[in-house]
Amino acid sequence: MTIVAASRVSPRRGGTGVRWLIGRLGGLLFVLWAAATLTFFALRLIPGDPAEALLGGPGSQASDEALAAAREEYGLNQPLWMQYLAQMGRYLLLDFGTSYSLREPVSSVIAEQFPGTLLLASLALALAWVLAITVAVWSARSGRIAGALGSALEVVAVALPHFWLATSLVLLFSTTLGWLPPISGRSPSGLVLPVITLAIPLAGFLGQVMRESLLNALSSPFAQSARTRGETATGVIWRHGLRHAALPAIGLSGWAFGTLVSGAVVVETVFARPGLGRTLLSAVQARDIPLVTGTVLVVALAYSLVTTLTDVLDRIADPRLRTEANA
Amino acid sequence: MKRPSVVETAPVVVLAFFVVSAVAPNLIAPGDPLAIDPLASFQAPSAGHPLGTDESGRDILTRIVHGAAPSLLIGVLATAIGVGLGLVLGIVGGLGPRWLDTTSTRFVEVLFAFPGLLLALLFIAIAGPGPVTSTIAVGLATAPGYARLVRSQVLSVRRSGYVEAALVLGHGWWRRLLRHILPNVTATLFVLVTLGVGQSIVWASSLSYLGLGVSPPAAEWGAMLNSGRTYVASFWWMTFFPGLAIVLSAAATTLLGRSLQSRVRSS
Amino acid sequence: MAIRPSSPSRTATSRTKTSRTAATRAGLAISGLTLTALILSGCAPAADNGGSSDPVAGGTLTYATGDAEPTCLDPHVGGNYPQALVATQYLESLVSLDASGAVIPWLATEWSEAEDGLSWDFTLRDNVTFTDGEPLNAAAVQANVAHVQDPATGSSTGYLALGKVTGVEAVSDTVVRFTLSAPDSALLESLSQPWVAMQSPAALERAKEVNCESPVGTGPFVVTEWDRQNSITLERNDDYTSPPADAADGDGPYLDSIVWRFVPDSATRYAALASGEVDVIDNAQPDALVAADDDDSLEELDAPRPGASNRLELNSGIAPFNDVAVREAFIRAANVNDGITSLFFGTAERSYSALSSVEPLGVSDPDLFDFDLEKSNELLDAAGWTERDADGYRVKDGERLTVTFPVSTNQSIPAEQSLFEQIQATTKEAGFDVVLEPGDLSTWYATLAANEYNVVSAPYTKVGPDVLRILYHSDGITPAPSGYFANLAQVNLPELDTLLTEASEVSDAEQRSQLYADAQQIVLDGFYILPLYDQQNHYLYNTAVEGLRAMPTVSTPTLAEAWLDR
Amino acid sequence: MSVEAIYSAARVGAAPLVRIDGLTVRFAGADSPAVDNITLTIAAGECLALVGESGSGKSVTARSLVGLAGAGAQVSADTLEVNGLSLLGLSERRLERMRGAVVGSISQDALVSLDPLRLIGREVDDALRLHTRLSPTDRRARVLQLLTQSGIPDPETRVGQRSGELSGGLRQRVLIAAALAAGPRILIADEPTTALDSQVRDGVLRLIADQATAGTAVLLISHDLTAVAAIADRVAVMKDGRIVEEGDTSAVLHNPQHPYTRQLLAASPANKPRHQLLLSGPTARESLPSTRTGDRTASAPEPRPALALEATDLSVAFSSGRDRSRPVLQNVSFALPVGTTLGLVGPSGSGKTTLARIALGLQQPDSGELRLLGKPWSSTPEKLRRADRALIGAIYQDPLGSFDPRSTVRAILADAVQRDGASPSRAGRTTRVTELLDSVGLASNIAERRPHSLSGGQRQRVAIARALAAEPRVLILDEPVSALDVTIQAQILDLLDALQRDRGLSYLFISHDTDVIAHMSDSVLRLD
Repeated sequence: MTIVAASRVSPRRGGTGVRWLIGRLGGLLFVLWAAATLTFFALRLIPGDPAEALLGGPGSQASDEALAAAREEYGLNQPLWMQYLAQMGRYLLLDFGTSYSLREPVSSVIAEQFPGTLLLASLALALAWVLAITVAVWSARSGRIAGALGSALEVVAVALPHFWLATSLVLLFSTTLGWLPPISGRSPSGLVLPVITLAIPLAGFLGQVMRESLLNALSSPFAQSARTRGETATGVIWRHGLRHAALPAIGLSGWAFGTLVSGAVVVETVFARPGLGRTLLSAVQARDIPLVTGTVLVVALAYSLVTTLTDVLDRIADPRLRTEANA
Repeated sequence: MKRPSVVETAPVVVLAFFVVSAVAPNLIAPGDPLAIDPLASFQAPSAGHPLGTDESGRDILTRIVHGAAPSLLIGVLATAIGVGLGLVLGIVGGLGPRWLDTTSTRFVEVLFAFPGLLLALLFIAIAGPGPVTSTIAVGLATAPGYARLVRSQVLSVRRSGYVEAALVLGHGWWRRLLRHILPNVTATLFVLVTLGVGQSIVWASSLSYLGLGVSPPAAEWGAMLNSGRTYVASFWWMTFFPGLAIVLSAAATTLLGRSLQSRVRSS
Repeated sequence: MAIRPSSPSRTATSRTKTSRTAATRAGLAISGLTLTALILSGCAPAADNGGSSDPVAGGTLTYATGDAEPTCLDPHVGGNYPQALVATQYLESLVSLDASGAVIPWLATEWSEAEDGLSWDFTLRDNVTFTDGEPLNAAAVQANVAHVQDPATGSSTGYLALGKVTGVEAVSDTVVRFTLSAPDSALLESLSQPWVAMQSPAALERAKEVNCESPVGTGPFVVTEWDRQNSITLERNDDYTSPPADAADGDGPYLDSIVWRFVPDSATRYAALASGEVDVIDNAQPDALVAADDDDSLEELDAPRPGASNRLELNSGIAPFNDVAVREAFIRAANVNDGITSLFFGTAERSYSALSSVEPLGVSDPDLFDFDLEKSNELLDAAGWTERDADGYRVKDGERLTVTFPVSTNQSIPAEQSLFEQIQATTKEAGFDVVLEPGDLSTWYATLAANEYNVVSAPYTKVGPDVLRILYHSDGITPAPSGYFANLAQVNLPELDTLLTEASEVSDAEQRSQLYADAQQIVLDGFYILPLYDQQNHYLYNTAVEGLRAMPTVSTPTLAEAWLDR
Repeated sequence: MSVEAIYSAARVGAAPLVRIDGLTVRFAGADSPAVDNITLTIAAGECLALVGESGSGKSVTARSLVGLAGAGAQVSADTLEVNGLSLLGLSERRLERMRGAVVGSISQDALVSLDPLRLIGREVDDALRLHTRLSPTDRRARVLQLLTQSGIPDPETRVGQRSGELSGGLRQRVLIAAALAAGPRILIADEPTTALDSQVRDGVLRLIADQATAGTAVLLISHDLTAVAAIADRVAVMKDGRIVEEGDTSAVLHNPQHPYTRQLLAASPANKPRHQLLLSGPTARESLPSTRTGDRTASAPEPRPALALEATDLSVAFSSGRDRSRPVLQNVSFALPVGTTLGLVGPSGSGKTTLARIALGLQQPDSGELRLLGKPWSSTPEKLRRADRALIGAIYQDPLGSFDPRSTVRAILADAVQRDGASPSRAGRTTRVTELLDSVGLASNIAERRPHSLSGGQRQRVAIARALAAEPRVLILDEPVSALDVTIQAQILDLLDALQRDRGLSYLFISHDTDVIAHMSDSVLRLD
C-alpha cells in the first residue's frame, strides 16, 4: 500500500469586520442611488405634463405661471440626463422640492414629522419584542397545548389588519372603558394605543420566528448537553435558548421597522397622531408627488440604515457569521 | 400520513367556506349584496340579519359572502403578480449567468429599500388609486420578497445533491431544469404563496380602507370597513364582521400554508 | 348718505321685512374645500344654559376639528372655511352681523356711504391695538386691503370680496375711506368675513411663511404654537378690548388657552369628545349627533351653513341629461327621502328647493321630486330608452344609460356618500347605471373640468338668492380663470339669464323676490337639480363649556365668551 | 438530599456506583420498549462499554441514568441507582442537582453539543456555577485547570473563544472538561468519537480511559465493538433493547457467544485484509448481487488505458463558497490504476470533497490537470465532457439528498437509464430497472417506493444502482458508508467490493474512517 501525501498551506483568513462593513455601506449607497434613480424614472411614467403632476395633477388647476415656475425649478425643459443629474444633486442635499399641498419644503415637513413616527415605531418594536419573547418563552415552557395556543395567537395576530385592530382598541379602551385617549397627539398616554396596535401584529410575526428558533435551540444537542450538566429547564431557555431565538429576530427587526413605518400610515390616521405615515397618506391622496417621493426616499434611507445596523448587530450577536464562513 | 389535527382542519373549513362564498355566493347567501333597504338600516344582528345591516340596510352577511370573491381575488391576484415577478427575478437570478444574478439581486435589493406598503403607496401616487392599481401595488410590494425566496430556493435546488447527480449522469441543462429544478421550486413555492396570500389580503384591504383601493358600495371587505368606520362607535357590527372575515381568511391561509410546509418538510 | 349702524340700509330694511335672516350679497368664500359664502345662521346660539352661574376665568379648552388643516393661518392667503374657523379666534373684522342679520359695529364704530355709492368712510374704534402692540388705525386698514389685493399674497376669497375696491386712503388716523369702481351694496357683508379680517401691518410685513405661522390680530386669542398635523395652541389676549357689538357683557375672554386639534377621523373625533379628551368638535356626524342626544354630558350647536341647499346637479350639457325627460326620469327614480331619514337620523330635513331653508326667497316644490318609479319608467320608454340589457340597465342605440357621478370624498361626508349609493341603487330599478367615482378633490376637479360627469354634488353657496345667478346663469358655464365653473348643471336658458341679471340689479324687494321665484321655478321645472338637504354644520360640545356661540356672519364658532364650568 | 450528602454516600465505596436492575423504557406510541428489562452495574474505576447499533436502546439507557430519557418516555426499573441514590421518583429539581455533580455526560455530537453563541469558558463553568460555591475567580482558575487536564493547548485563549473557532477534537475535549467540572463519580460518554478523525478519536478515548483509571465509573457507549476494545474493562452488547451478551472485554472480543456479537465483530472492517468479505452466511448471500447476466462482459475488451484517473499538480486556490482566502488543494498528484481503489483520507476541510468534485467534472482546478481513462477530463469544456460523463459515476454520503424528493425509486433509476439522445423503450427501461435493482441486491418490488421510506442501507444501494445505470468505469465514492451502522456498512462494502471485481471498476474512495480505507484501498492518498 502506497501513501501519497499532499500538503496544503493555510494562511490567515482575510475578510475582516471592517472590510465587511465597508462593503455593506457601499451596498447601502448603491441601493439608495438606485432607489432615487428608480423614483426619478417612475415619475416620468406619469402620463401628461410632469410639471402639472408636480403641482397635483390635472385637477390642480395650476396657473400657467405656476407651471412655468415648476418647469424652471425642476429643469423640465432641459434634456432628461440633465434633469436626472440635477435631481440627484438635489437629493444629495436632501432637497426634495416643495410640497404643494402643504406649501412647505418637503425636507422641513419630513424633519418635523419623522421624529414622532420614529418614536412610535421604536416603541412598537420594543413592545413587539417583549410580547414575542413572553409568548415564545411561555409556550416553550408550558408544553404542547400552550405551544399550539401560542402558535394560533401568533397567526391571528399577524392576520390582524392595523385599521381593524386600531378601531377595536379604541372601542374597547376609549369608548367603553375610558382608560386611554382615543386620539394620540403628542402626549405619552396617547402613545399607548397606537404602540399596541402596531406591536401586536409584529409581535405575532417575531413570535413565530422566535418560538421556532427557540424550540430548535432547546431541542439541539447543546441544550441537551447543558441539561446533563445540571442546568434547569428555565436556565437553558435563558442562557441558551433566548440568544438563539433572538438572532433571527434581530435580523428581522430592520425589516420590521420598515413595516412599522408603513403601518404608521394607518395608525397615525386613525389616532390623529402627527407623523410621517399620515403625511404620506395625505400626500398620496392629494397626489402631492414631491412630498410622496421625498417621504418615500427618506424612509428608504432610514430603513436601509436600520437594516445595516441590524446586520451589524447580527454579526456582533452571532460569532458564527464572523468566524464560520470558512467552516 | 398522520391524521389531520384541529389546527390543520380548522383553516381548511374556514377557507372552504370562503371559497364556496367566492365561487357560488348564492348558495350561502342568496341575496343581492347591493340591494338597499334604507328603512332597515343600522340593524343590529338578529335572526333576519345574522350579522346586522349597514347604513343603507344592506345585509352584512350577504355582503361578506359576496365580498369573498373580490376580497380574496385581490389578495390572490396581488400574490400572483408578486410571485410572477418574483419568479422571473428569482429564476433569472438563480439560473442565469453570474452578472445577471448580480444585477437582478441588486434590483431586488433596491425594491427592498421600500419597505411594506411604501412601494405600493408610491405606485398609487403615480398611477392613481383604484382597485386595479391597488392590486398591482400590493403585487409590486410583495414581489421583492418572493424574488428573494425564489432565488434562494432555485439556488438550493440547483446546488442540491439530486441536480448535481443528474449532472454527473450526463443529463443536459434543459433536462435538469425541466425535470428537477422547476418542479421542485414550484412545490415549495406553492407553500410560500399560501403563506403570502394572507398578507396580501390584509394589505389590499388596508388600501381599500384608506380609500385607495376598491370603493364603496362594492361588497369588498376593506371597502365595507371603510364605510363602516364612521359608525364604529354606534354600530360595531358594521366594522367588526368584515374585519373578522379578513382576519379569518388571512389567518386560515397562513395556517394552511404552515401545515403544508410542515408536511412538505416531514416527508 | 351717512348711515348709522342703527339705521338699516335699504337692503337691510327689505331684509328685516322679509325674514329674520339676512339675505344680501356677500363675498365669495371657499368653504372647507368648497366655494361658499355664508350668511348668518338662523339658529340662536345654544350657549345659554340657564345662565345661572357666573363665568369662571381660566382653563384650557380643546377643540377638535374635522376640517382640513390649513396650510396657512392667515385667512387672507387663499381663504377657506378651515381658516375661517380658527381665525375667528384671533382675528377680527371691521363689521359684524347680529342674530337678525343686521350689520353691527366691530372694529369700525360707524360708517357711511357716499351719495354716488362709489366711496365709503369707516370710523375705527379707539385704543385698539394688535397683539404685537401695533395700533389699529387707518394705515393699518390700508395695509390690510393692500395685502389682500397683492397678487403675491395669493388671496382668493378675500380678493373677490374686495373686488370693487379700487383704493383705500386715510382720511385721518381713525377714519379710512374705501373707493369703489361701482356701487357695492354687499361691501359691509363682505367686510364682515374673516377672510378680510384686520391684521397687524407690521406682522404683514414679515415673510409670507412667518405670517402664515403666526398671524397677528386684535382678537381674543393669540396664536402661540402650530404643531403641524397635530394642533394649534392659542393663548388668551389679556389686553382684549374689541368684542363685536352683539357680544355678551362680561370681561372675557375667560379661557387661558385653546388647543385646536386636527382629528380628521370622525369616529375618533366623537370618541375623543365622549371620553372628555376634547371639549368641542365640529363636523359631527349624524350618528354621533344621535349618540350625543343620549349623553347628558354633551350638547349640540346646530348652525347650518346658509345659502344654497345641498343638491345634485344634472349636467344638461351632454347626453343623456340633455333630454329633460331623462332628467325627470332620474329624479323620479331616486328615492331620497328614506335615505335621508335613515342616514341622518332626523338631523337633516329633506329640501325641495335650490336654496337653503333659511333663505326667505327659496321656492320649494315637493311635487316635482316625488319618488315615482312608474312615471320614471314611462318617461324613459317615451324617450327611446326602451331596451334593457342583461344587467337590467336601459340601452338605446347600443348605448347603455350610464350616469357618471364623480364624488369628492373630501366634500361629501360618509352619510352623504351612502345616500349617493342609495340613489345609485334606486335609480337602477329604472334602468340607470350610475357609476360612482369617489376621488380626491384634484381628480374631482379634473373630471368636472373635462366635462366628463352627468351628475355632481357641488355645494356652492353664496349669501342670498344671488347665488342663483352664479349657479344657473349661462355665464357660469364658461370656466373662470381658475378652471372652475359654477353652472355645473350647464343650464343655458336666455330667459333665465335675463331674470337673474335683472334680479341682481333691481332694488324693489317685491319685484326682486318675484324675479328670483320665477327663476327658481324654471330651474326646478327643468329638472336640472335634485335638492337633498341644507348644508349641515353641527357642533358638539361638553356641557362644561359655557358661552359658546356661532358667529352670525359665517357660522364659525367663537370662543371669545366661552368658559369652562368644571 | 444535598450535594454534600450525595458525596458522602459515594464515599461509602464498595457498592457499584451505577446499579441498574430491570430497567424498561417505553415511548408513547411505540410497539416495543426501547429498553427492555436490562440489568447493569458499574463499579468505581471501571469502564463499561455498551455496544450496539442504532435503535438498540443504548443511548436511552444512558439518558435514563440522568433522568433525561426523553419526552413521553415511561421509565420503570427495580433498581436505578447512581452513587447509591435512587433515581426512581426523584423530583426534577433533585435530578438537576444530581446531573453534572454526580453523573457527568459527554454527548454524541461533539461538533454541535457546545452552544455556538457562548464562550467556551462559560460552557465549562456551567457545572461549577450550578454545583459548587466557588467564587468566580476560583471558578475561572478551575476552568483553566480543567481545560489543561483535558489536553487543550493554550486554555487562556480558548476560554474566550466559541465552539466555531475550535476543531472537532478540541470541542469534544471541551465537552469532557465541562462534564468533569464538578467532579462527578460517574461519567457517561455517548458515542464520544463519532464524526472525529481517527487520530483525534484515539486521543479522546485515551482521555476517557484516564478517568476510569482515576476512579470514575465510566459508561462508554459505541456502535463499534472494536473501537472500544482498547479502553473498556467490560462490554455489554445490546440489540433491540436487550443485552444479548456481557462480559470482560477480551472474553467478548475473542470468544463471542451470541451470534449477534459475532456478526458485529465480523462487520468491522478493522484489520480485515483487502477483498475479504465482511459478512458471510445467509444474510450476506441475500444482500449480494446475483451473478451477472447479459453479454457486456462477453464483449471484446477494448484496449484499456492503464490509469483510470491521473492527477497532475492539481491546485484549487479558493473553495467555491464564501471563503476567499484559503487554498483548498495545492499541487496534488495521484494515479488510480484501472480496477483498483485509491483511498482518500484527511481531516475535514482538507479538500477531499473538492478533489472528488474535480474528478466528477463539477469544478475546475485552478491549475494542474486530471485525466480520465487516459483522456483529458478536467480541462475539457462541459459540452464535450458530457459525452464521456457515463464513464464516471458518484455515490454520496447522503443518498437521500441526491434523489429528487418527488421521485420513486423506479423514476430515479429510469431517469438515469434514459440517456440523452438514445432513450430505450418503456419496456426496455422497466427491464433495466429490475436488472439494476438486482445487481445491488434489492428486490424489484422496491421500485415503487420513495427513497425516504427506505432504510439507510437500501438507499445507498439505490444510489449505487443509479451510478451503475450508465455503465461507468470509474466511481467516486464520497463517504459512502459513514452514515451507516456497522452491519449495513459491511454489506455495502462487500457489495462495492463484489461490483469492483465483477466489473473491473476503479474507485476513488473517500472516508474519514481509516479502518474502512485500509480495508478497501489498494493505495491511499492522504490530504492534510
